[in-house]
Order: sequence, then C-alpha cells, then structure tokens
Amino acid sequence: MTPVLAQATEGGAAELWTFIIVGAVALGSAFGLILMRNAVHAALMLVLNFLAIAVLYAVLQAQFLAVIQLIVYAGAIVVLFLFVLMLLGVSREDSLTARVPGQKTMASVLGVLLFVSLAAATAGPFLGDASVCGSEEALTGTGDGVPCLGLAAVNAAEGNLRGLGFLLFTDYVWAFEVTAVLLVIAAIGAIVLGRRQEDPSELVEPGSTVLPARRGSGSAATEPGAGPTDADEGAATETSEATPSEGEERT
Amino acid sequence: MSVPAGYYLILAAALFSIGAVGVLIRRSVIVMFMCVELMLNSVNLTLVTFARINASLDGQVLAFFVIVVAAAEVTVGLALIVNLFRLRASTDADQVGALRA
Amino acid sequence: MTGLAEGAAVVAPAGSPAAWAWLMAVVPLVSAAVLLLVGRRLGRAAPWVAILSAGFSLTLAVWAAVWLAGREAAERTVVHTVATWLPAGELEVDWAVLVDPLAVAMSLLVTGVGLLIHVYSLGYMEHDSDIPRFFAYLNLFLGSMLVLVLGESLLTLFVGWELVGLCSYLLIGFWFDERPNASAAKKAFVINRVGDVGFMIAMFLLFGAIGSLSLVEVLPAAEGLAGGTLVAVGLLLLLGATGKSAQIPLFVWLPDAMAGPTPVSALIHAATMVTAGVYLIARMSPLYVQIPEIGLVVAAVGAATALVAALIAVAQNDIKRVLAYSTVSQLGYMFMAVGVGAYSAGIFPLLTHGFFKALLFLAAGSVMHAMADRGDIREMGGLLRDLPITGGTAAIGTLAIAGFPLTAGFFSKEEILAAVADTAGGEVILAIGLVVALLTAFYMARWFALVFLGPRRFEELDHPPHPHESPLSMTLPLVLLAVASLGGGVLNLDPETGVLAGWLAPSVVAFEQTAAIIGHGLLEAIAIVLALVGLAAGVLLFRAGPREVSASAAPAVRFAQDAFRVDELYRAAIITPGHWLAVGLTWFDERGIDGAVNGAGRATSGLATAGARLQTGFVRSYALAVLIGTVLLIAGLVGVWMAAGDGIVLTGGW
Amino acid sequence: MADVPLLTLLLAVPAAVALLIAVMPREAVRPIRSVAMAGSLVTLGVAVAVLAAFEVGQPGFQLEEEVAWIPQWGISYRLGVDGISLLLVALTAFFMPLVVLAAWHQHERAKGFFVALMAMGAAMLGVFLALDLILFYVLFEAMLVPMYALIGIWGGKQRRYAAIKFFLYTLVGGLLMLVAILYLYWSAGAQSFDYDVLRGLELTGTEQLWLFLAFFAAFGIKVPIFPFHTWLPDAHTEAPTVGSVILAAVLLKIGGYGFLRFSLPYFPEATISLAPWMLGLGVIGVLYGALVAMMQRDIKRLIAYSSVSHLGFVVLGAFALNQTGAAGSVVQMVNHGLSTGALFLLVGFLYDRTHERAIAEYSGIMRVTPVFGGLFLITAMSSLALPGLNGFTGEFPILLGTFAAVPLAGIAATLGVILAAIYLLWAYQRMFHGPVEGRAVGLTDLTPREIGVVAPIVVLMVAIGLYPGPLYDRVNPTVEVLVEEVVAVAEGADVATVDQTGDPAAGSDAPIELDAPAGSDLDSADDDDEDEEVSR
Repeated sequence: MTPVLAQATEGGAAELWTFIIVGAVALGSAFGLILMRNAVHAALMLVLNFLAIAVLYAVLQAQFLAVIQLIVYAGAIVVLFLFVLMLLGVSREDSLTARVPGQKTMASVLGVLLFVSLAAATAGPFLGDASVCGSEEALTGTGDGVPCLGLAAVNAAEGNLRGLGFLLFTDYVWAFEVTAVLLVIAAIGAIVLGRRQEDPSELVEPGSTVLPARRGSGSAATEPGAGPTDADEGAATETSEATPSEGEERT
Repeated sequence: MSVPAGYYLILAAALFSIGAVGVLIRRSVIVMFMCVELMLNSVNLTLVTFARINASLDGQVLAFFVIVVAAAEVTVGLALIVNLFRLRASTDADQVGALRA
Repeated sequence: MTGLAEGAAVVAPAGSPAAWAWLMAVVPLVSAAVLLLVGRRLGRAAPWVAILSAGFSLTLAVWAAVWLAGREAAERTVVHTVATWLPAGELEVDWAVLVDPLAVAMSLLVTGVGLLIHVYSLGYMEHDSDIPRFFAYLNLFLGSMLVLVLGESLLTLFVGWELVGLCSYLLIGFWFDERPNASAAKKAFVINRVGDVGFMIAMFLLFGAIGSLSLVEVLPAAEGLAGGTLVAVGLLLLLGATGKSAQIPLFVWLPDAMAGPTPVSALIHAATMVTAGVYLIARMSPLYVQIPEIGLVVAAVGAATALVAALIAVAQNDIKRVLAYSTVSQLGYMFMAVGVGAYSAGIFPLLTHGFFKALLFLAAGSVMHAMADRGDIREMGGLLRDLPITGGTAAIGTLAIAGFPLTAGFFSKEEILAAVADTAGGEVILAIGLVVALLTAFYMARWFALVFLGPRRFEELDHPPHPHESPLSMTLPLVLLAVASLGGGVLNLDPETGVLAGWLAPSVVAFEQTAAIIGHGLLEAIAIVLALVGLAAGVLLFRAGPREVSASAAPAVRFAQDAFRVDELYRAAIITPGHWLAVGLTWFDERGIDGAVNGAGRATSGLATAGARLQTGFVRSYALAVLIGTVLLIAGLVGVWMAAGDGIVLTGGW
Repeated sequence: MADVPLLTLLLAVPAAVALLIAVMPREAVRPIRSVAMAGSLVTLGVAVAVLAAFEVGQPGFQLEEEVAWIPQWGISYRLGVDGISLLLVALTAFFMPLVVLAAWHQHERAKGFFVALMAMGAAMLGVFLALDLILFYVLFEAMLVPMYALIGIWGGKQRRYAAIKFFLYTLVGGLLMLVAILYLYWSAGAQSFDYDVLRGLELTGTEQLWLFLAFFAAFGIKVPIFPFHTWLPDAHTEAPTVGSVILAAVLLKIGGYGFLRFSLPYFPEATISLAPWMLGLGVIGVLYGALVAMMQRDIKRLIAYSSVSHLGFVVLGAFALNQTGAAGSVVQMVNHGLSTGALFLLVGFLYDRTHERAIAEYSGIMRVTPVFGGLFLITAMSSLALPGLNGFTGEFPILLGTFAAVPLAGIAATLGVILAAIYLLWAYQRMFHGPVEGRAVGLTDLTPREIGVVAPIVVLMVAIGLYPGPLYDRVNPTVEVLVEEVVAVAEGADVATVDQTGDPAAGSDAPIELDAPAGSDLDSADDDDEDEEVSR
C-alpha cells in the first residue's frame, strides 16, 4: 500500500485535508457530470468522480475496494460509456431544456430535500468526536456520538485483501457464485441485444470500405444526430432489426 | 482533528442527491445512466464508511458486490441504449413516449 | 222492502230456467267466438248463426219470465252459482246468476230488441265486406249485456259493464278505415273507462265495509252502512252510470258514437247499453233509498242533461245525431225518475224508449240506406212518398217519443213527471222536465218534417239518389217496433197498479210520495198540451224545408250545433294539460333520470382520462414521481425516529 | 314418482341442453334448434309434474331437495317451491318452448343464441327455486350473462349501450344485496346461508331498515321501480324479440318475487315502516309509466313503459300488506308475463317483416292482416285489464288490497287503469286503424308457426280471465301465512318464526337426500358448467 494512503488512514490532520480536497473534487465532478452540455465531457467528469471516491475508499481503510474501483469503474465502465458515446455519435450539445415545464426546479428542490433527509437519516449519530475512527475517544467510548473503532485492527491481522477474500469465500460464497452467473448472463444479454439480423444484402466483402446503406434506417452511421430529431421521422424508420414479435395475438 | 465518520456519510448523501437530480434533469439517456452509476458509487461510499464504523469487512464485501452488479448493469444498459438508438435514431429520453396515455 | 233487500234470495231449483239462465249470456259469447274464428268460412250462414243464438237467448229469457211469473212474488229472487271465479285472498267472487223480475225484464228488452236488430242488420249490412265480424261483435254485445243484467255480484256486473264498453268500441270502430270512426271508438272506450273507475272505487268502498261484493249480501247490508260511505258509493256509482248512460259530464262520446253502423246505434246507443246506468241505480235502489239527497243529485244531473241535450238536438242537421242527443235527453228523464226514487217509473221508460228509439234509429238507417248513406236532413224531404212503411213507422215513433196521448212514450213520460211532482224539492226538476217535453216534441217534429215532408230537396243534388223502400228484413222490425211503441203503454198504465210496477216490486224499492207539487190530472193535461204544441210547431215550421236562421239567433244556433263546445272544453281542460304533463315527464325521463345515469357514466370516464394524463410518457417525470415517493418516505422515517426520541440508531439492535 | 328430484331435474334439463348445444357444431342450425325445442318441452313436462306433485292447501315449501355444496361456509344447494314461486316456475317453463319456437328462424350465430336461451331458462328456474341465499345470489347474477349476451350480440343498433346499462344496473343492485346477505350470515352466527335459518333472526329496527334498503336496491332495479327503470326501455328496444319476451315475461318478475320471498318475511318491521313509501313508489310507477308510455314513438319502448306501469301494480299488491293484495300481486306477475310476453312476440313478428318499430310508420294493419290485428287487440285488452281476460283477475284484487291499505293510493292507482286504456288504444288506433298506408302496405299475415307461438298464451289469458281459481288456490295459503307474519309484527307480537316447512308429519317434508352418484356430476356440474361455458 502506498505510504501516502497508509499515512492518510492514520487519521490526524492529513485525513481531514485529504477528505476536504478529495470531497470537493468529488462534489465538483458530480455537479460537472449533471451540468456539462456535452455527454463526453460528462463522462470525463464521471471518471474524475470515480477517482476521488477511490481515494476516499483508501482513506477508509478499504484498500482493495479502492483498487477495484479504479480498475472496474474508472477503467472499464466509463470507457464503455465513452465507447458507446463515440459509436452513437451523440456527442452534440444536449440542450438542457427539459420538455416537462418546471422539471428542473422541481428536481433540484427535491434533490436538496433528499440530501437533507438522507444526511439526517444516516449521518446523524456519527458526528461526535467518538466517531472519528481510530481516535482514542472512540476506543475509550468517552466522546459523544457512536464510537468508530476503525478497521486498523482487522486490516492489520491479515490485511484488507485477505480479510475480504476470507469473508467472500466463507459467508458470501453463494452470493459470489450468483454474481458470477449474473455476469455471464449480462454478457450474453449484451450480445443478444447487440445482434443484428444477418441480412444477405449487408454482407460486406472483406476489405471494402463502403458500409452498405442500411436498408430504410437512413444510414445512421454517417448522419450526425443534428439537434433533437423529431420523434415521428425516427419512429417512422422502424428498422427491420427490431426483433419481429412471434405469433403476436391477433387483436 | 480528524474526520468523524458522519462527514463521509454526508458527502455520500450529497453525491446521491446530485445523481438523483442528474437523472431528472438530463435528457440524454446515457448521461442519466451515468448519474445512476454515480448514485451507486455514493451508496458504496456509505457502505464502506459503515464498514469502518462497525469494524467489520462485511460492508466492504457488500460494496464489492455492488460494483460487480453495477458492471453487469452497465453492459446490459448500454446494449439497450444502442438498440434504442437504432429504433429512434436519438437518445433523447423524451422521444421515447410510447407509453404516453 | 224488496226481496233482495231482505236477503230473500232463493237458490234456483235444478232444471229451472233460472238454473239455465247463464246459458242466455254464454251462448251468444260462444257464437261470437265461433264467428270470429271461423266466420269467413261460414260465408252466408254466418249471420244466421248469430241470429239463432240471439233467438235462443230470447226464448230462454221468455221461458225464465214465464217461469218466474208462475212463482209468488216473494220467491222471485232466484240465484244460481255456476262456478267460483275470483278467490283472491279475502275476496270471494263467483260466476253466479241473479234471476229476478228486474233482471228478466231487462233481458227481455235486450234479447227482444237485439234479435230484431240482428234481423234488420241482415238487410242493412248486406253489401258489407265484413259481415261475420259484425255479427260476431253483435253477439258479443248481446252476451256481455246479459252478463251485466244477470250478474249476481257487483263484480260480475262490472265484467258485463266493461265488456259492453269493449263491444261499443269494436262496433263504433267497425269501419275503422276512416280515422274519425276509430278515434270515436277510442273516445267512447276511454270515457266509459273514466266512469268505470268511479264504479270500481265504489266497489272497493262496499267491499271494505261489507266484505263481499255479491248483491245478495251487499243490498241487505245497505242500511247498516255509515252515512259517509253511502254518500260516497252513491256518487261514485252515479259517476259510473253517467259514463255508461252518457249523462253530464261524460255524455260527449255518444254523439260521436254515431260513426258506427246504424243497427249498432239502434241496439247499443239507444236501446240497451246506454240504459245500463239506469239499471245499475235501480238495482242499487236499497242503497239509494237511504240517501234521498243523493237521489236528488241524480235527478238534477238527469234534468240538466235532458235540457242541454234537447237544446242541442234542436240545432242538429245530421239525421242520426238528432236521435243521439234525443237519446241522451230521454236518458236524462230516466235518471230523473230513478233519482227521485221512482225506480219502476224509471225502468218503464227504459223499456218504452228502447222500443221507439230503436224504431227511430232503424228508420233513420232505412232512410240512409235509401239515400246512399247521406245523413244531412237538409238535403232530404218528401220521403214519405218513396218510403211509406219507414215513414209511417217513423211517424209513430215520433208521436211516441213526443208523448202523444195513448202512445207508450206518453205513459212513461207522464209517470216520470208525476213521480217528480210527488218528490220534495222536485220543483225545478219538474219545470225542466216539462220544458224538455216541449223541446222533445219540437225537435222530433222538425226531424220528421225535414226528412219525410216538404219539397224533395235531394233532387237538386248533383247526382240525386233515387230512394226506394227497404227490403222486408228491414221493414218488418220497423213494424214490430212501431206496434210496441204504440202498445207499450199497456205495460204500466198506472204507476202503482200497473203490470210492470207489480212485476218489479221484488226487485226495486217502492216509491214513497214525499210531496205533492202539482196534481197528476193537471200535470197530465199540461204534458199533453206541450206535446201537441211542440209537434204542431215542429211540423208547421219545417214543413216547407229548413228555415233561415235570423242574424240575432245565429250565434246561439251555432253554439247549440257545436254541442255547447263541451268537447273543446274537455280538450282544453283535461287533454291538453295531460298531454303537456306526459311530454314533460318524458323529457324528465330521458334527460333527467337517463341524464343522471349517463352522466355518472361520463363522469367516471372523465375521471379515467384525467388520471391517464398523468402518464406523460416522459421517463423523467416517472423518475420524478419515484423521487418524490422516496423523499416522503425517508422524511417520514426520520420524523418517526425523531419522535421516538432515541435518535437514529442504525447500528444498534434494529 | 315421489323420490325423483323434480326440482333439480327442472333445473338440470335446460342446463344440460345448453351444454349439449355448446358442443354441437356451429353450422348445424337445424339440429341445434330441435334439441333446444326438445329440451324446453322436457322442461315443461317436468314443470307440469311439479305442478301435479304440489299439494294445494300447503303453505310451506314442498318438494324440497338439499345437498351440501360448500359445507365449510354452510352453503347448501337447497331447492324448494311454495305458493309464491310455483306459478312463476310454471310461467318460465311455459315460455321456454314458445320462445324457442319464436326464435325458429334465428340463423345468425344460432348456436350461441340457443345456448344463451337455455342457460337463461336454467338460471331463471333456479332463482325461483333456490332456498339458499348464496345459491339464489349466484343464479341471480348468472342470469345476467346470457341476457347480456342476448342483448349485446343479437340486439339492435345501440345494443352495446343497452346491454352494458342493463348489466351494470342489475349488478350494482345485486352487489348491495350480497352485502346484506353477508351481514345476515354473520349476524346469524349459525354459519349458514339457509333461507329458514336467516329468516328467524332477531334484527333491530335500524338493521332491518338498512338490510331492507339493500335488498330493495337489487329488487327495486329488477322490478323496475320508478327511479331505477331507465334501463328497461333501452334493454327492450335493443333486445331481439326473444330477449324482450324473456326479459318481460320472467326476468322482471324476480324483483316482485324477491320482495315477497325475502324483503317481507326477513324484515317485517322495516316493511311496515316503509310500506307507505313503497306504495307511493308503486303509484308513481303506475301513473308515471303510463304517462310516459303515451309519448313513445317506438312501439317496443311503449310496451316497456307499460311494463313499468303494470309492475307498479305488483309493488302495490306486495306492500298493501293484506292477503288480497299479495295474492293479487303474485297472479298479476303471471298475468303481466303472459300479456306483455305476447305483446312483444307480436311486435317481434311485425319487426321481422318490416324492421320498423316506429308507430307512425304504420296505418291500417287490421285491414291487411286481420289475424295479427285480432291477436294484438286481445293481448292489448288483457294488458289494460279488461274484465274477462287475465289482466283484470290480477289487477282488481291488487287495487282492492291497496285501497284497503291506503285509500288514496288505491284511488290514484285506479286512475292508472284509464291511462292504460289511453296509451294502448291510441297506439293500437294509430297502427291498426285508418287507411292502409306506410309500412302496412304489403304486410303478410301471421304464419302458422307464429300463430302457434301466440295461441297458447291467448288461450291461457282467456282461461285465467274466466277461471283464475286454480292459481289463487295455490297462492292463497302461502300468502296468508306471509302476511299474517308481517302483520303480527305490526301488532307487536314477537316474530313467531313460523315453521315454514309445515308440520313434519306431512310425508315428503324431510329434505330428500339426493342419492347423488359419486361426485354428483348431475347437479353441481351443470350449475358450474352452465355459468362458465355461457360466458365463453
């Protein structure tokens, strides 16, 4: 574990500062995510947020999760987002004007309300001194608030990764297996959804650069999503790919 | 002077609310999807904080599972979005009004 | 008191005509059914089936009369129960026959005149397309009238009462191709029904008080009834009688009933059906005798009707309408008689009027038959030469109805006037009676003169009919009726000692003299003078044809011709408001109630569409709704925890 | 003969026939209708057997049959017939063959039509015989389905509206009744829906009032009583001829029957306190129905409103609370069934020829078709209660009873007799009299089949008119007991739970244990099948 991380988890002023900086970054990137016009910029903001959270994990003595966060979230998921963004070419300006009047104001008011009630619900008892994890008030149970013993002892015994691994394969082994299956299904799902009807006219001789004009779909590949396309033009091009519904009940 | 666990929880709550607001405000489906990811992350943060408070790794295991599920969700979600795009040639959430009464 | 009043009803001995009396009514009914079902196939034989059944009833009536005459006066009220009819809860009514002098007298009139008119109809309806149906209806009427006359309980009487109403509906509307005939029929039925409602309510009262409707029980118990019930029953029965016997206020249907064939007018609207009202009051004499003031009301109604009808008759120009109003007027006379309590004096004119009014109507029929169904007397004149028999018999009829001395009409009218004169409070009624006597003589003389005397006006018409005497089948009944009109007086020469008075004694209450307004001799003289003056005036004035009406008298004559515009009065007072009430209710029904029902339907569907609008179709508005839910939930939880005071213990024992 | 379960047979035959037709091929119209005719004739035969087996002087239930249906809840399949229901059962059975004969040329979806017809018959017979409240309720609602189908599928232009309106109206009423039944069930505590068990309950005044109103909702709509009648004209105008006939002849009677079977005996105090109101509604029904009938342009609507008027009399008779009135109302229900049934049949025949129901379109029919005119006149006369025909034998006792109860109501109702004459004769005159014009031109007179349908009814009308004795002898004992019971409450005597089933000594009174074969497929099966396959 890098010394900086270790040092930060020991508490003391370092933890406060890291919390403040990293917290600010996280909040800033979150606001960025929801306010950026361009979807790609939003995706980048998301990456930044994931990084900030990864640092926080480290501070909270969840070193393994911090790494996983970096690999899975920052690495895979956001990249996937970017990939889709690029594929669909929807990086144009996304006008923020909501169709439903008053949606924005309503949403923000509700957001604040949600924040206040969540914060009150969860953070309430943990603001006292004792809640400083690893602090002696916590250990002696003298300070106010719920004492936070911190994971120092646990991690110290076998280290965070080993502890987790141990838990994973004893108490949560079934859950683990299920998630494995879940991942497989997700993968298959994505392939199935992504499949396109192998249409003979579409077979491309290897090496030719011209993409066959998709029948009836207005050759989406080249057409930039110029502004909010009105619904009926889009709806009209009911592409043949939409899986024909088998033996639909004749109404 | 160090950080009581509550601060992390407040931060997580804030991130969650921002995510929720994001879902409501943005019209592009993909951005909405990202906001959902953000909300998941804030939940993870809360879990990890509580793991630390209760000095047990269970919280972290849970967070781990959340991440796994999130990954699966993203794959399927994005596949759907791609399909949606083929149908409507746009990713504007408001275009998809088939359910309108 | 009469036999019935003392409850001295004797059960009919087996085999006696009384026991078979019910056949008198049933045979015509059955033959009517037969004629209706297979009439067309019987062809020419159809009328004879009807005539035979009428003849059978007549013979049975005569046999019953002879048999009854053979018994002493006390045992002349004979009852025979055929079968139980309506055992509904406490109500017990049987198909039973009451054979007593009054019933037999009436059935003799009905079957006698009925048979004559059946024979007459042979000729009259010769070239009609629907003979079987006509004779079926005639037989149906005969049967129903006999049910009415012979009915032992008020309810069986009521059955006959309404069935004759049906027959008059069917017969008035016999030529239903023309709309006026059909509406005249409907008018007759509905107005009769109004009267019948009065009759029904009277029955309810009687049943409520006595617990039975059979005459044998009701009449003896009549004394015991409370005053109020008596008065109510009396008035209601009067209402019923005015409906059937065309008295004020329900007389408007009779003149229109002339739309039916003439034999129908003769049989139903002159001789038999219209007398049912008089018969009813005579039958209920034990009850009416308890309430003399109501008797006076009956007499007053009769007098008023007689006067009004006589005045109208003077101005009528249709040969049958004159006779129709004359009938209404003569019935008024009979009501006067039974009103003042002279029941046998009321039945006597009923019989005599039956004879000469039937005669006059048949004569009119014969005239119309000869004149190709033209009815306006102003276009006739001098027909005596062409139709000698009809003319002669019509003359006899006119004399009889005018009350020419020694004719049947004279005796019956004189007795009525005498009875009225001997009743306390009868002054006004007597005066009216005398005036009407004059008027009757006058309008009948006018009628006779215009039709049979004077210049032959019908020759100036564009294609003049050439009248010829009717065939024997029509003239024979005329002659017979003429004989009856002349000789009829023999039936009851003197109110007390006459044959009819004695005969009817067991059935009706005897007349008590309560005053002596004028001596009978003087009264008789005045009556004769009035009759002669009326006749002479009528003949002299109209011998030369219809007279021009002076300008001053024109409105009065027009008013009389329009029958005092009573029809218009009823239309304005009852029919139009009734119509608008019905229209209003229909509107209320379709808009009001249905409106509410459909409104409820529309309201629910309205609510549904409002609800549907919530589904905006925008994914994000759904997300918003979800968010609202979560926030409320969490806020609620927080609130609960706060209230619980132990703060939020997330980590502690849950 | 005594041990044959007649009542179950009466119910099972039409249900079985309905099932049989349901499985027959759709295009085999001729065999279908002959099976239907055979079935209805057998049912009539069984009904005659029931009439024969019925002991005249007995007030209580006879020919009882009882089989436990759902014992856990105390629901039993119990049938029985007494003075009140006997005539109505006979009327239903009498009409079934006639209705089938009238629908002889029904080719459009004939199979479904006859299935609905037979199912209708079974359900109607069942309702009159059911002595278990749940069985009664099930059949009460089961009747709706075939009737809804009859109106909804084979009806006129606005059939959908009329069918739905009819269905909802009756359903709402029925549901309120169900609530009342359940309340009775719980307050009984005896865990049973049996008619006699629930009859002997000690209910407080207010309880009785509310329960009476709940039952009134169901039966009031069915009768129909004044404010709830607007479904009837629509249902009649849109229903096919046969549908109208069944609706008028039998369906409307369930309301009146319900009052006499449930409302009066179960809630005597409420009946007595509400009797004046009910008489008022009856009188309004009579006069209102007649007045509105005058204004109708469509002959079927006119007859429908005349039904409202006539059934107003039935309500009067039922709530006059004296024996004459009650006996009169039962017989009047039969009479109304006959006369209005015949009227609808005749109008149906006219409609088959011209597809025109407006009165103004016709003139002078009597001249063109004398037989049709004659029959219509006789039926009209019976309908306006001409003495000598059946209408009078029902109406006069009712008026007598009503007058005895409340003189004013009696007088007002008697005025209805005049209004009846006016609207019927006015319509008759406009259609049948006058020169031959409009749709009357070229009309063909009734065919032997059509005459065969109406003739038995007319014969019965004249027979009942002249000799209603047999009907009243059967009705009087039961009605006497019923009225005594209700009146006894009025005089403060406590509700003597009169042993309805008569003294046990009288032979066949013990409920006949049905020797049902294993799984008793005969009766329970046909009950469920007939509901379920009809709704297919």
